[in-house]
Amino acid sequence: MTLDLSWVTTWVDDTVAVVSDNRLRLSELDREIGDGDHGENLDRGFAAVKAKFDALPEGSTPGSALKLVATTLISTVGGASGPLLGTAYLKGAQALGDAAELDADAVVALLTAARDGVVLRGKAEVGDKTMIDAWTPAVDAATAAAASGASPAAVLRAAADAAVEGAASTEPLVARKGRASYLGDRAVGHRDPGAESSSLILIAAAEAAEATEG
Amino acid sequence: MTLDLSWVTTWVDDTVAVVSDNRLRLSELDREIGDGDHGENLDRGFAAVKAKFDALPEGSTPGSALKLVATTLISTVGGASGPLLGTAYLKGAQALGDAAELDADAVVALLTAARDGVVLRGKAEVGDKTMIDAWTPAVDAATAAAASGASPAAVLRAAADAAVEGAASTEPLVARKGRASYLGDRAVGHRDPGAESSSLILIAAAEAAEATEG
Amino acid sequence: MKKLINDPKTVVDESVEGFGLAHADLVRVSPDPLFVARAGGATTGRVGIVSGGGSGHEPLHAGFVGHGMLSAAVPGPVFTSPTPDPIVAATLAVDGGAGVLHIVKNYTGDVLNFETAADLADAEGVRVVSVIVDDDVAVKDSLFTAGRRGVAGTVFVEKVAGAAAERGDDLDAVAAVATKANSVTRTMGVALQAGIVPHAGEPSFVLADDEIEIGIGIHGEPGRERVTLEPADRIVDRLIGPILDDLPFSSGDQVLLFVNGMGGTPLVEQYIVYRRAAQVLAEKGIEVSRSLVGNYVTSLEMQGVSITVAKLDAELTELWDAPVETASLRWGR
Amino acid sequence: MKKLINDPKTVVDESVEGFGLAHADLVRVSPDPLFVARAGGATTGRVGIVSGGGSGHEPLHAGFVGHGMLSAAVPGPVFTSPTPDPIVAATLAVDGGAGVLHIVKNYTGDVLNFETAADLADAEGVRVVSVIVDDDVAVKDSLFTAGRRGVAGTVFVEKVAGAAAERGDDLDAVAAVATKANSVTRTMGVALQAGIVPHAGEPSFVLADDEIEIGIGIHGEPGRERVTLEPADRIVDRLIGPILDDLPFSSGDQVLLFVNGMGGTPLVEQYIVYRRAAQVLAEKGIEVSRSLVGNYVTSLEMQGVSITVAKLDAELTELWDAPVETASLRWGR
Ligand SMILES: Nc1ncnc2c1ncn2[C@@H]1O[C@H](COP(=O)(O)OP(=O)(O)O)[C@@H](O)[C@H]1O
Ligand SMILES: Nc1ncnc2c1ncn2[C@@H]1O[C@H](COP(=O)(O)OP(=O)(O)O)[C@@H](O)[C@H]1O
Ligand SMILES: [Mg+2]
Ligand SMILES: [Mg+2]
Ligand SMILES: [Mg+2]
Ligand SMILES: [Mg+2]
Repeated sequence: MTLDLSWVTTWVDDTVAVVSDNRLRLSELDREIGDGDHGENLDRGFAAVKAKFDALPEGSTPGSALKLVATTLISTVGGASGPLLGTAYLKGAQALGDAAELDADAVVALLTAARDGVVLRGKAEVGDKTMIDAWTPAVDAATAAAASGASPAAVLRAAADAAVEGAASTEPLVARKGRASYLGDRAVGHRDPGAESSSLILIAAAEAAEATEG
Repeated sequence: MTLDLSWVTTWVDDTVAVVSDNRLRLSELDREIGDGDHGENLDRGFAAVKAKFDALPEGSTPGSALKLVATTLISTVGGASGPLLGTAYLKGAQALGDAAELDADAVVALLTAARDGVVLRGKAEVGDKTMIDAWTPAVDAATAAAASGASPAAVLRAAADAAVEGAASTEPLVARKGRASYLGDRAVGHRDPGAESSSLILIAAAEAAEATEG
Repeated sequence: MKKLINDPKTVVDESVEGFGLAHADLVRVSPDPLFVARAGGATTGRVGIVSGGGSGHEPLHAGFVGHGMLSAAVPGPVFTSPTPDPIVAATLAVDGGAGVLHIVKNYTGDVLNFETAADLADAEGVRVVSVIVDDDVAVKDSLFTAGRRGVAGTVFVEKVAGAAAERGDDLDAVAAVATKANSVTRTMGVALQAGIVPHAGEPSFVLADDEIEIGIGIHGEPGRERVTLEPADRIVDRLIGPILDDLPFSSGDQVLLFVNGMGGTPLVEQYIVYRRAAQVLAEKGIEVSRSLVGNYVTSLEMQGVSITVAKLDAELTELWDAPVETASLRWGR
Repeated sequence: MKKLINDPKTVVDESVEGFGLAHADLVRVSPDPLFVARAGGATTGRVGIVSGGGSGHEPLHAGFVGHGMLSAAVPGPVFTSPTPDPIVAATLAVDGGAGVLHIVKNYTGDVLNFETAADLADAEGVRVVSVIVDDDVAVKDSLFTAGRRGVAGTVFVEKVAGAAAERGDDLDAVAAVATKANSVTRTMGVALQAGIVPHAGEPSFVLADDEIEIGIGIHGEPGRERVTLEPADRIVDRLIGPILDDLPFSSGDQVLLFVNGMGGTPLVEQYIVYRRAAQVLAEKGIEVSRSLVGNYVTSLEMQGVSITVAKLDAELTELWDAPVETASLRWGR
């Protein structure tokens, strides 16, 4: 079982759809502890990604396709999440090199490099109430799943489940990075919008893999 | 039956009270078809008049006392009503000369000169939806009452009654002067605040005369 | 009502005091009777220019006191014209022997109080000429009504009159410039939401969530009509049509285009309005040779804008460009 | 929500287009990628200065493009930092061979996007130095947080950096001036009512009829605490206390006192705030040698103000006084 370019394109398509469907909800989360634009930002970015993917260059690899996601997000999202998610896709793409097929270990490498990219730029740690609270548990769960011989789809499902839990785990936290940090105690009880959107992106990755495998 | 300085002081005291009591209502009328400050303007002015009357100079006459009302209103009311009412009191005061006692004809002269003062400054006619719609019927009624031999108090009562009716008569009118003129048809159905306050001033004059006579 | 004030009764006094502290290099405040005059006093032989009116329209008028514009401003209570006393005091203070121009927005209260003040100043030996500003095309004008209101065009009249005084014109010449400026200036405004007068504590008028008022006055006086909220470009068309028809302006004219914020409308929206207004003028071949955008004649925190178009000739252009140094309009020094 | 706009999606593009039309003598607008640069292009041998950030804070930043201040401004979507592309384009456009200073308000999004842009511009051979503005004392600062926000003090930093570039300082020297200016500047704000982001359509936060938010950010980020509405003087005391304690400022200091309107608060209230702030400084023996009052760093139509105090030395005073000719700040020419 391996994943290929068609997984990437399905993942991107699903992400475009899920971000669009959750646009208002993500902005609402951001309104509670940020500036209310997170859904709008991502939707603008992924709509641009979709346009690029409608004319994906011949001979694209998973890595080159994800690099296109990265540069497009960096050029269109703005805000904090643009450079952060953009860097995640960029570093993830670099980790794949020009491989055409991704096994479980490649998926782990992709997720790990993506997470490390976010940390490189944003310097957040788990518990800071940011998208890292979704990404790091996801990377840990993916690593464990791959070590126990899971398929790429199962690795992504483990990552997605952990990300969902990680996003939920941000609710009781006080934020130490991003706009929500200005709120102090008042951020408690609210879910971090970036962690939530990251979990949606990872769910889309798992579903795309399951559809591709199935 | 004549009226003297004590009538003027009672009239002024009653006016201070009635303007203060009706401050919000007059401003509310003005909010509907003007800028909502008429009660405030008059209250500021008559409060200042009261302070002046607390130390009325020795040897004051009805005319000199009313001139003090005039100059105080001109200096403190502002807006359209300040110069208009101020001029009314000023011209009324001049009509009295230095008479100490006012008979019915003197009262008519006072009211006529006051009304003419308002017209001199504001150039409004009956039907323009201004304080003139209270003043002119009041002058006409006072003239008729005096001609038929009424006492000063009865002359003032006739004036007051006519002013009340005149104020009510402004409701169906379209305004041609003052701020309400900007409203066109939308002024219809609203009472002119300046006509209303003028009727209150004339009621106070009648009541003061009745109290003085009685 | 939430406002950054201490007491509705002291709003104007405290605000003008703060203005005097912030701009001590430009102005001196007389606290009682209340007026704001240029620092340095009257200039001998120069015409003085006094304007004023109800407060709540800031920066009008005190923000325009200084070199090349007003000699003094007389702030009345909020939305209520000042009484004659401070107008007389300001007039006497700025007279440099060449007489004083009163620039008066056409509201019954302002006109009557300035008229009384002019009489009193005259009695003190200071020659006063008054020019009434009535640029608002929203109001039907006639001999039998109060006539048009003076609104944002007042800034233009004050600027060019001030420049004329500064270059040494005599009183009649300064008055002639002001009269000419008023005669070539047309304005119309729109409100999306009313401001709140501090002592009233509630909005001057209420518009529904989808209603706007076309032809609003600067005290929140109702205008021509209430219509349903439309895209900005359509609203601009409603304002600029009557303006251009009224003078009328025609192809080849050079104009000042002035988009004025009413206080509560962000600049980002004012420039959207400017864009459409400039498009319309360009389509008609009218050349915008000067422009101004910002909150200059406000109505407290009213949301809305007005559009002013003034036809410029060589003299008015030169006077508009002349140096001005006031708290709210400054260039050339 | 009532706004003078055509479409929430075109607000920034249309507004910047209008800005370019209104100020064609000062600026040129690049529509795509969107930035505003001085008319006349880069000056050979002069340091360029680029700032930018989310829109909705007008006149910041485009209103400060011109002689003696910014070389270019990069407006992002409303309250969202621009992406690196237009920042890079603006940086390349204004480089006169002496490198470019980026003045960045300290928000994660702005910092990251400007950082990426600086890398890319560097790769194109343009040397970029970045200075982060973080004047907001409302936020607790620490290595482990996002740190203080950049708010109204940005105007001061942009002004003095622009003057340093104009007098011919090299890139490191201009950056040093900007860094010094930021280090002596402290700000704190209050909101009475939130603004409405066009595409959101509802207020960024809701305050009860008697509530105010102390320590608000310029995107409506919550501040230190919500308290019950108080008289303006008490509110000013709540803002200025933390400001003066923080640097700390002390008796004998000369300062710039800057009262900044958040967009929806009338000038009449801003001067009431100024009055009290000036009183407090006078009581402490701190001399207000320069002042500024008005809507310079706004948050759409938010009702509220911020108070900024900046400690002035001879150099900063000279740079503040130097001529500036921009749409929203102008003196000396
Ligand atoms: N330093 C950081 N590291 C990781 N994630 C961050 C950091 N700062 C912010 N974020 C994420 O970005 C999200 C907000 O993104 P968005 O609303 O698009 O940008 P902005 O805050 O500029 O409006 C937050 O919910 C958080 O998850
Ligand atoms: N030209 C005029 N002639 C007579 N009365 C007038 C005229 N203009 C206005 N008024 C009166 O003044 C009243 C308004 O007074 P007020 O509200 O105190 O002044 P302002 O309109 O300046 O706010 C109107 O109701 C009207 O009766
Ligand atoms: Mg956000
Ligand atoms: Mg009134
Ligand atoms: Mg009034
Ligand atoms: Mg944002």
